[in-house]
This record gives sequence, structure tokens and C-alpha cells, in this order.
Amino acid sequence: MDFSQLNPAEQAHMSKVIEKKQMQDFLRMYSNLVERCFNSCCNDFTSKALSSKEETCVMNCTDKFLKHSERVGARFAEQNADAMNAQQQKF
Amino acid sequence: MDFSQLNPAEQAHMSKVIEKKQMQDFLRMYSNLVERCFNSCCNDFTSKALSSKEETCVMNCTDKFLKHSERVGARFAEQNADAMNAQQQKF
Amino acid sequence: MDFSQLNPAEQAHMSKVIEKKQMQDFLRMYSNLVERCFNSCCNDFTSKALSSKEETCVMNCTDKFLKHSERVGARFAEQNADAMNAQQQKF
Amino acid sequence: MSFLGGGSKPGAAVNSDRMEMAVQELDMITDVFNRLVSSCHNKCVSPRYAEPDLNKGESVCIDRCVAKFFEVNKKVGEKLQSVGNAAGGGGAFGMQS
Amino acid sequence: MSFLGGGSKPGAAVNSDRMEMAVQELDMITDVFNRLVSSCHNKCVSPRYAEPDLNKGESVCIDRCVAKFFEVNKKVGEKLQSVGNAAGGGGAFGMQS
Amino acid sequence: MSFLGGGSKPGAAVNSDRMEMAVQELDMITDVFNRLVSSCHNKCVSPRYAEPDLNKGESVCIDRCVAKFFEVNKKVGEKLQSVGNAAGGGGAFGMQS
Repeated sequence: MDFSQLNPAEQAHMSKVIEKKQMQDFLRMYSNLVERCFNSCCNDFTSKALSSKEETCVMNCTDKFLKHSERVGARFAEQNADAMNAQQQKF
Repeated sequence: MDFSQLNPAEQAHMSKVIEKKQMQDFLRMYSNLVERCFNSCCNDFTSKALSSKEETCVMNCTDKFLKHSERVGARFAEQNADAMNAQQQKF
Repeated sequence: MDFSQLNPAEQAHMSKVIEKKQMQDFLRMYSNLVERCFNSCCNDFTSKALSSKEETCVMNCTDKFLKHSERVGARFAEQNADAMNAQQQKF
Repeated sequence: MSFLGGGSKPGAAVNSDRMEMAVQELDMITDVFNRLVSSCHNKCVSPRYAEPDLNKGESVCIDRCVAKFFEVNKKVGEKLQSVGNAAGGGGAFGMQS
Repeated sequence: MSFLGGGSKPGAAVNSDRMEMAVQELDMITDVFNRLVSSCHNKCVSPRYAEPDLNKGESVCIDRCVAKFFEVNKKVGEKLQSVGNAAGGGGAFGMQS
Repeated sequence: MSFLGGGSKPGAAVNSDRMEMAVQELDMITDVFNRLVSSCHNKCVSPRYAEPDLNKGESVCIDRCVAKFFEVNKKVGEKLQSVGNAAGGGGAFGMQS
């Protein structure tokens, strides 16, 4: 994303908006992660307590999801940079 | 949720926000319910009219979903109360 | 939808809101379409390039989805008009 | 995008409560329409995507699917309204077309 | 489940930052609740809809499902917090009960 | 992936239209990223969760998945643009890289 066309006042406003969105995104990621790991790991409702097998699954699920998101984020940034370079070459 | 740290002006503002959100949540629940019951109950598109079997399914689906939500809400409130008590014990 | 109860100032405001929402809806439709066609058409990750078979699938998927949305939109408008007429008959 | 916060502008004519109701109705219809598109796509359109056009069977299925979805919408709305009335005032439940 | 911890000092008028935090907390809880309702419905309620009431098995399943979902919520929150602390200050990660 | 093209004219103070465009672009990118994370997780990561790390096969799959998703994004964007141009001005469709 390129906000260099924005003037300083707009860039300052944009920073606040981005900061707020990052918090919202984090919260959304959190509840999404809970839902995903719960759905994948918990299938036995003969007890209300998490079994140790379920707990291990949830911990691995969380770990793996974070590493996955990080990797996707890194590739996403690279692809975005490539796309921007390609666009600048055109003009 | 505990809004007791808010001052009266903030609590009044919060009440308005909550009221508006409740309306939005109700509308979202409504369309979600339509989608869920349609997807579960309607699988025959040789006719455009709801069959009586499909209609019964939709009515039961709606009833059951409301009872389900109510039950989850009651358990949710209990768990929340437990979590808050546990937190207060810590401090 | 009937906004005739709104006064001119409100209708002008509503037009701006609708215009903004249309842009948001278009963007949401775009990313939804990418997700849907990617999920349906791409299942082979032994290569990072789109195969010609996958590309054809993605193009057909996009075309079909647009035609589908258009058709649903037309039926939706008819049903809405019917429902409004039925409602006006009641009053 | 600050639908929240109830920023009541001191504009003479614009009634912000009525405005908010209209915006909520618009959001509601958009939400229903998006769910309708998605549901009928899942029900009627084959995910093989062998050709770019809707075939005859898919087109007929879509028409019936939309009609049925509206019927379900109506039934669910009536049910919610009757539950709302039984529960008390039920003023908030008069929203299906 | 006070996701956004940290008691705030009493202020005079409406503090918009604090207000925003409270709205975010409300959004968060609504989001979690909706996901909980949907997950436990998928896990416990049969989609045949042969009768309008929850049967005994479904009701017991729902109760356990909610309890387990809360446990998972707690575990995931603790994990995120420990990752956040390891990553540095971890200011943004102090949100599970 | 500058979804919202069109260089803006230099202005003096905060231009709310330009601001809104930037916020919409941000929302768009966030939405695309979330769908990308979810799609590639479904395609590449086994839901058994036997270990906390991505294995080699999963890692390679993720890299290719992201590249393919971008290609699909580009193809769909070009298609929408050509449809938009065919339909008339096509002003709203100038948004893929």
C-alpha cells in the first residue's frame, strides 16, 4: 500500500486509523483462532473438561496457525512489492 | 462485561451504543437463521413452492435455533460470572 | 426499500451512504469471488504457477458467478416488488 | 464510516434516528442478498466450471431457489414476530417484507 | 471474560479512547458469542429438525460444548499472551481472563 | 496490488473523500489477506495438529498457495475490469494491479 500521495495531516490520521484496525484485526484473529482450533480439536462431548489430547491439539493448532499466518504475511509482502514494482515499470 | 470504571456520561453513551448493537445483532441473527434453515431444509428445486415437509423443517429449525441460542446465552453468562469472580480473587 | 418517508436532506445523505456502500459491496464481492474461484479451481500445489486448466476454471467461475449474481438480483427485485405490493394491499 | 458513536450533527433537517434506521435497513437487505447469492450458488451451480454460461438446469434452479429463499425468509420472520409478541411488546420484530 | 483488562482511572467527561476500548470489548464479546453459538450448534444439534425442542442429548451436549469452548478460549489466550511477552513488551496481548 | 488506482491531486488539509478511499483500500487489503490466510490454511495445513511446527511439505505448499492466490486475484481483477469496460465507463472497476 502506498500512502505517499496523502499530505502529512492525512498521513497522521491514517496512522491512527491503522493502529485501531490492527487492534480490531488482532481481536478478530483471536476469536477466529479459538473457533478454528475448537472445531478441529474438540469432538467429544461426553465430558465438559478438555482432555489432555484435546489440549495438546489446541496448543499445536494455535502454534501452527501463528506460524502459518507469519509465513503467509511474508509471502504476501513479497508479492505486493513485486506487483508494485511491475506497476511502476509500466508508467 | 464490567463498565463500572466508566463515568456517568460514558455509561450513558455506552447504553446507546449497546442498544444500537442489539438491533444490529438481532438483524444479523435473523438473516443468519434464514440462511441456516434454508440450507438445512431446502434441497429440492424441482418446484418453487415450499413443500409441507420443508416448511415443518424450517419451523422446527427456527424454534430449535432460538432455544439453542437461549441455552448457550445462559451458560455463557454463568461462565463469564465465574471468570470474573476468579479474576477478582486474584487481586 | 422505500425511502419516500425521508425528507430531501435525508434523501441526499442517504444517496451518499448508498454510493459508499456500493463501493464496499463491490470490493467485498471481488475478494469473495477470488476466494470462491481459488477454492474451487486450485487444488494442485506441486507448482506455484496457475495451470491452463486452472486458469480456464477461474475464468469460467468468474463469468458464471457474475451471471448468477445478475440473475439472483433480477429475481430478488421482482420478489421485493411483489412483497411491497402485497404489503400495500393490506393497508 | 463512523456509523457508531452517534455523532449527532446539529443539522436542522436530518433526523439521525430515522437516518440510522434507514442505514440499518440497507445493511439488512445487503446482508440478506449476499446470503441469498451464496446459498443459491451452492445449491444450483456446479463447482466444476466447465463453461462460462449458466446452463438451462442451473438457471431454472436459481429462479426456484430465490423464490424458496423468500418463502423461508417470510416464515422465519413470522415465527420471530410471534415469539416477540409472546415475549412482550415485540416492536422490533416487524421487519420482514 | 474481560478481554481488555486494565482498570482505568475515573475521568471527568467522555474519554473517546476509553469509549473506543469499551466498544471494541463489546464487539469482541459479540463476535465470540456468535462463534460459540454457531460452533455448538454444528457440534450438538442435528440438522434434521424433526422436532421443535432440544432433546436431552442435545441439551447436555450444548452445556459441555460451552464449557469446552471457554477452556479453549482460555488456552488460546494464554498462548497468545506468552507469545506476545516473548516477542517484547506484549502490551497488546493482555486480553484473556 | 494497489486496488484503488488513480493518483490523487495534492490537497491542503485532510480531504475526507481521499481519506475514505484510503480506508477502503486498507479494508480491502485486510479482507483479501484474511481470506488468503484462511484458504491456504485449508489447502495446506493438516487439521490433525500432531506437532506445533509447519513441516516441510506444508511450508512449500503455503508458498505456492500464496503465489497462486495472487495469480487468481489478478485474473479475476482483469476479468471484472473487462466486464466493467464493456458495460460502459467502467469507472468503478479500475482496481486490480
